[in-house]
Amino acid sequence: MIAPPLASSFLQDESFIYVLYIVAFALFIQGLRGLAGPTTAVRGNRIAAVGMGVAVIATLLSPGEGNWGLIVLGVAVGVAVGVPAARQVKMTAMPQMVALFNGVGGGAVALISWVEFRHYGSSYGSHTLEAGGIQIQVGVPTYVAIFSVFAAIVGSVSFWGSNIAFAKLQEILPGRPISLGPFQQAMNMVLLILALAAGVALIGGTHSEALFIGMLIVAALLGNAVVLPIGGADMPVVISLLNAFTGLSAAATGMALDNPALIVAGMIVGASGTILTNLMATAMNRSIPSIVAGGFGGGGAVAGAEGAGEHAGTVRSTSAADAAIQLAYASRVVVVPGYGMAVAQAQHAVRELTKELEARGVEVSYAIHPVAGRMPGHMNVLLAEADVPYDQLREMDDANPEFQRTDVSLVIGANDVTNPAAKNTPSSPIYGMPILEVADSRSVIVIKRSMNPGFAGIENELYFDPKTAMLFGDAKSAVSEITAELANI
Amino acid sequence: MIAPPLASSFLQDESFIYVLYIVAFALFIQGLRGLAGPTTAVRGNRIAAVGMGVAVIATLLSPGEGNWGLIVLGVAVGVAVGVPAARQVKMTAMPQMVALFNGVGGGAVALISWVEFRHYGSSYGSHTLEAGGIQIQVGVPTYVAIFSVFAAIVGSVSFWGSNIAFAKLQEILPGRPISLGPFQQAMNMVLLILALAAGVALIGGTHSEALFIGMLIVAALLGNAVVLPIGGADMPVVISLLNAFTGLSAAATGMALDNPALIVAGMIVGASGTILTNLMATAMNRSIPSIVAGGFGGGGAVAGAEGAGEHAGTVRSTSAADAAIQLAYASRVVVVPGYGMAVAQAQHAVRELTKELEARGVEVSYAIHPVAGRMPGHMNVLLAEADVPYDQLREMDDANPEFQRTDVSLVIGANDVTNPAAKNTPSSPIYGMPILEVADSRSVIVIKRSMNPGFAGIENELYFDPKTAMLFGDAKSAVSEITAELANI
Amino acid sequence: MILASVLTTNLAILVLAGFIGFVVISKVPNTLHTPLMSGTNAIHGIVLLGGLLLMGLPGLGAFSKALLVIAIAFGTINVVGGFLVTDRMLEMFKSKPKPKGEGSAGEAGGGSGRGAGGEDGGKGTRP
Amino acid sequence: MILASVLTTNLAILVLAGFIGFVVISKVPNTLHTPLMSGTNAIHGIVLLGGLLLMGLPGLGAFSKALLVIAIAFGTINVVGGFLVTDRMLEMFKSKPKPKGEGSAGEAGGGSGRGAGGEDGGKGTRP
Ligand SMILES: NC(=O)c1ccc[n+]([C@@H]2O[C@H](COP(=O)([O-])OP(=O)(O)OC[C@H]3O[C@@H](n4cnc5c(N)ncnc54)[C@H](OP(=O)(O)O)[C@@H]3O)[C@@H](O)[C@H]2O)c1
Ligand SMILES: NC(=O)c1ccc[n+]([C@@H]2O[C@H](COP(=O)([O-])OP(=O)(O)OC[C@H]3O[C@@H](n4cnc5c(N)ncnc54)[C@H](OP(=O)(O)O)[C@@H]3O)[C@@H](O)[C@H]2O)c1
Repeated sequence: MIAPPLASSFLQDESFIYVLYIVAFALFIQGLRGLAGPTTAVRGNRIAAVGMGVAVIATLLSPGEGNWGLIVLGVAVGVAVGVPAARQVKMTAMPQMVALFNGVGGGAVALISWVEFRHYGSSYGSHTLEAGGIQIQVGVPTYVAIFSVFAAIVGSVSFWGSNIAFAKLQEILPGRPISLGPFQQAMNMVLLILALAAGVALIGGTHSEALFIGMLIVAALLGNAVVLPIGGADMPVVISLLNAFTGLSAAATGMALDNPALIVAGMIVGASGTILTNLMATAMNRSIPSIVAGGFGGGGAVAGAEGAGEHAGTVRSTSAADAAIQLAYASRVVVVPGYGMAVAQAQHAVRELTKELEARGVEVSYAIHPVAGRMPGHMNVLLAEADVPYDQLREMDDANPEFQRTDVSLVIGANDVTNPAAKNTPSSPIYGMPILEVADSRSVIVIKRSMNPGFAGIENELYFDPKTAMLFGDAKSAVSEITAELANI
Repeated sequence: MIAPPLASSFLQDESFIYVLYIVAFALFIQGLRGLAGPTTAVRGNRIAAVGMGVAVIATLLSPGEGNWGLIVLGVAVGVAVGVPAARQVKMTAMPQMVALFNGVGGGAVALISWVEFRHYGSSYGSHTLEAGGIQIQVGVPTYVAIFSVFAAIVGSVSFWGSNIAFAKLQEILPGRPISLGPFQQAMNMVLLILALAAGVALIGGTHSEALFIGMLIVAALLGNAVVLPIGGADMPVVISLLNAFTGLSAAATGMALDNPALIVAGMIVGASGTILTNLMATAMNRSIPSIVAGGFGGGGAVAGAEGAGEHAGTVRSTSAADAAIQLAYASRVVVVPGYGMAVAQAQHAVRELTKELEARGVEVSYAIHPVAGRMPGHMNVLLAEADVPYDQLREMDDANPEFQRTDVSLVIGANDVTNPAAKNTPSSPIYGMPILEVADSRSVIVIKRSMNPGFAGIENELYFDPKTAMLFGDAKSAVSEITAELANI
Repeated sequence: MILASVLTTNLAILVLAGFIGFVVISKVPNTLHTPLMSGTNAIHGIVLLGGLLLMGLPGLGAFSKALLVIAIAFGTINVVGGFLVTDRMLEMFKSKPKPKGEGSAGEAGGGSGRGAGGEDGGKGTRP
Repeated sequence: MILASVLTTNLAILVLAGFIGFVVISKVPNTLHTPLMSGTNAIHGIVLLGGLLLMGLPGLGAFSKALLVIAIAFGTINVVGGFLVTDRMLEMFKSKPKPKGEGSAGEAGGGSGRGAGGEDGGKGTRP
């Protein structure tokens, strides 16, 4: 009797592999905890990455692993695509990048389920035979089929939904809602019921690959049908929701494959993603059901054209030269950035301007509304990219009391987050949202291109306030002009 | 072929029982989350209690459960002892009650391990036989023996340690450290090694009940030897530590018995108890190792006798009548309660006094230091018992800025938590602890019995401050006297 | 594909439960430390289950049975006492209607009786 | 005494993991939402493991193998891209040494290249 080679027998020992999986998911959890804190986030992300490495190694050590050439091929393709994409994406294009990465994750889940079906599908729908008090299980346990089919449907929805979200944000598709109108809801329902019916039939034992593919296609249509009618501005919430979906589908795959790392990693993403989606939605005064039901969140420009005519007040317009003088002689300036700054990629120009002002002894800070821009943290990421010192950034609650002793609030492409209607007009769609109280400062300069409204599609009384001056123009060029004018003072 | 009675077959189905256990531990976790928030704590505790009910029911449904009469007997005795004890204990005696409940939990763990040993012990130390590549496991898996023996040792330590803690706090034993001096550490080491050696022998297959009992006894001695040298004032930290120990031993019992409810419940207590112990220790500027190593935390009065003579300043003493006048004409009074108020059970008298003051239009609030008293939250519990409105309580960080606009700070049996040495004297043992800045208020009245120091055994410069007046006496009678004098004003 | 053994899956459960304990407690306000200690103390009374399970073993000797009765009694004390006392403690944090007739007479050592009484009174009248 | 089946133990693990997800995220500052979404997105790239495991099945057809190669590539993109992009985002939150020669010329569409450059610069000089 010859002992098997120690290394391989020990390494391929199933308990050892299971323990590696435990180590891996402990690292994921530790990483996630890190990601939740500002000082620990970088390390948290890296810890989670190490966990992923451990999980992959454990899997490759599993007994019976094979087809190494194909594995290397798949991984190589993935690295070749993923690394450059991640390295080169612009910070402002982050949301669509996350959507894309999320989509391929969902796609992987769906494909894995498909292969499971090709391999085990003929034993789906097995039954427990009982004979003389002894129970005999024949074929694959029903729950495996259930989890696998669930993963297929959700993975396919997530893949297609994420791709649509990507296309909208990348402006491959128009950002405005594309909807069937009143039939939309009914159609979504029909698609969902079709997908579920196909799933039940498969679980029940119908071994037809055509049916499985049909189910994937119906789920794909559902993913399209759900995301297409949603406006571009709601996309971050949708992406977060699809992220949670992909997590859940990964957990289901783990249940089907009896793999603890998949179960834990998928489920923590599913759970945390659900919470995160909720936090994002409430931060912008929206509810998840109303977002998924479509409407509202897209037609800013359209709705605005109507709204703009209604107001009776007058608007004071200013020039870059005047704005430069006003800023140069202020002792305290607060910059209020918004979506327009992101669109115009004006963050570097803004940083130049504030450096110039600081050189002249002006005290500068930035007031960041939690939902300024189109994703939480959007402004922080952009300003950090432009090297704005962290200690100049003020969260809303810290910024508001300071407006009273501010000479000039410089609002750059922000609109809704400064709209007093959120406080004063109960009928306003944004009523109740906390805002940055720029009207408390001694004077306000607003940089935007027109009188068009922002995301919420409503007009902003602030622009009719006598202390407000509008500087019309693209954020980046307007800010650069001010900087140029400053040199002449 | 007759189908078995549906109800019993379904209820005793092992998956069903396991699912009940999952429900139970989910309730525990939900309960623990509730306990962590002030508004949800009551509900959290009740949710956990429901979880316990579910776990017990699941266990009683387990196949093979028997000896119902004995089970009822044990539960009845437990209820008969536990309910009255919990209902009648005074709030000030809480720490020792928790110690007692913790102790019996540890005792139960040790007894369970003992029965496991009596039943399975002959198969401990089994080996994996390998024949022709096939592995055959004979007897109980080694890990079961390891977890069972671990539970026995830790449970026994926890039982005896908790009982000593109880006896010290209840003043059955003297609160001061009882120590072997320099030999203490060595003896603890020897006891620990003996217990571990016995455990290893048992796991290795030595089937001797005498050895098992010997191990329990050595562990019991260890529990005594560790806790006896610790001063009474450190007891809350020790009890929290023993609480975590009992949790870990329960988790080990769960590993040995393959019971998920035990594993999860024990482990969350073990983990949260460890964190909690740490929080408590740091809140009072102590470290767990230094507490367990004994010393420092007990001889307040003794150490104080030396310290009291050193100071050259003069102390101003006042009378209840003068204090009453000072308080009656103040517009804002802050009460600073401390350990002395708890010892004197003066909370109701204090509440009477402040009601009287409020009736005269004086604005009263309470400043609560996080480690005032002898356990975190001690003051809150006592003042709540005396019906002090929650909105009059100020945590330290909120209280400190308000002392400046306070006319009289009334310090009742508090000492260390007001000691400016924590800010000014780097050599002081409490240096670095945040304090209540009573010296910022316009005048200070301190009620205590003597010039003896408090827990840390150091003198307090505050008493030599010209704006401070000392009212010597037992807290309860002194406060009642002031209230009586108020009636004459 | 089935990797699980009883030991390893239970280890996974143990690790996850440990994380939950750590994470939940890392954000508890100071004043809740004592009720929390008391509440978690009640939870580890779950060892009661161990006593109940072992009672089902075939062929237990009389002495083993006696040990188990004590273990069950201990576990029950831990559970029942722990939850009750935590509940009492926490009830005190709530605002209560002022008990009638509470004069300065009600100070002394009768604190325990009054505490319990106040709790019940509170329960009765809280909305 | 052995109650566990594969399904039920995995259910226990699923429930515990769900709690961990909930509890950890309930206390995240607003500004970290985007990196957090991105980081968790990378974590669910764990599905890669499913593709790797199935590659070990005996008797896979060519079409199944092709599907798995795509699945592995997709999973790898999700993992690698997700972690990298999160890292880049988070690096931006740190204070960095001011890049030399950053004039007003460096504004326009070159934002992406500069972003990455800034990150590397930061890495090199951080203590
Ligand atoms: N942060 C999030 O997570 C998130 C996600 C989804 C939705 N939202 C919602 O988005 C809104 C954010 O508020 P916000 O104040 O940042 O943005 P906003 O209300 O959408 O307003 C942006 C403004 O920027 C101007 N603008 C657009 N392009 C510009 C350019 N190139 N140069 C200069 N200005 C330009 C637009 O006016 P012109 O057209 O006249 O230039 C517009 O009024 C909130 O309603 C929020 O609820 C937020
Ligand atoms: N809260 C916790 O979790 C905890 C746990 C363990 C230790 N500790 C430590 O305990 C200390 C707590 O500070 P503290 O200011 O509350 O208390 P302290 O510093 O211990 O002082 C208590 C004072 O009360 C007086 N006193 C005792 N019995 C009295 C009575 N019947 N009537 C009137 N006065 C009486 C004592 O002086 P006389 O003898 O002159 O009357 C003593 O100076 C801190 O050092 C803390 O680190 C806290």
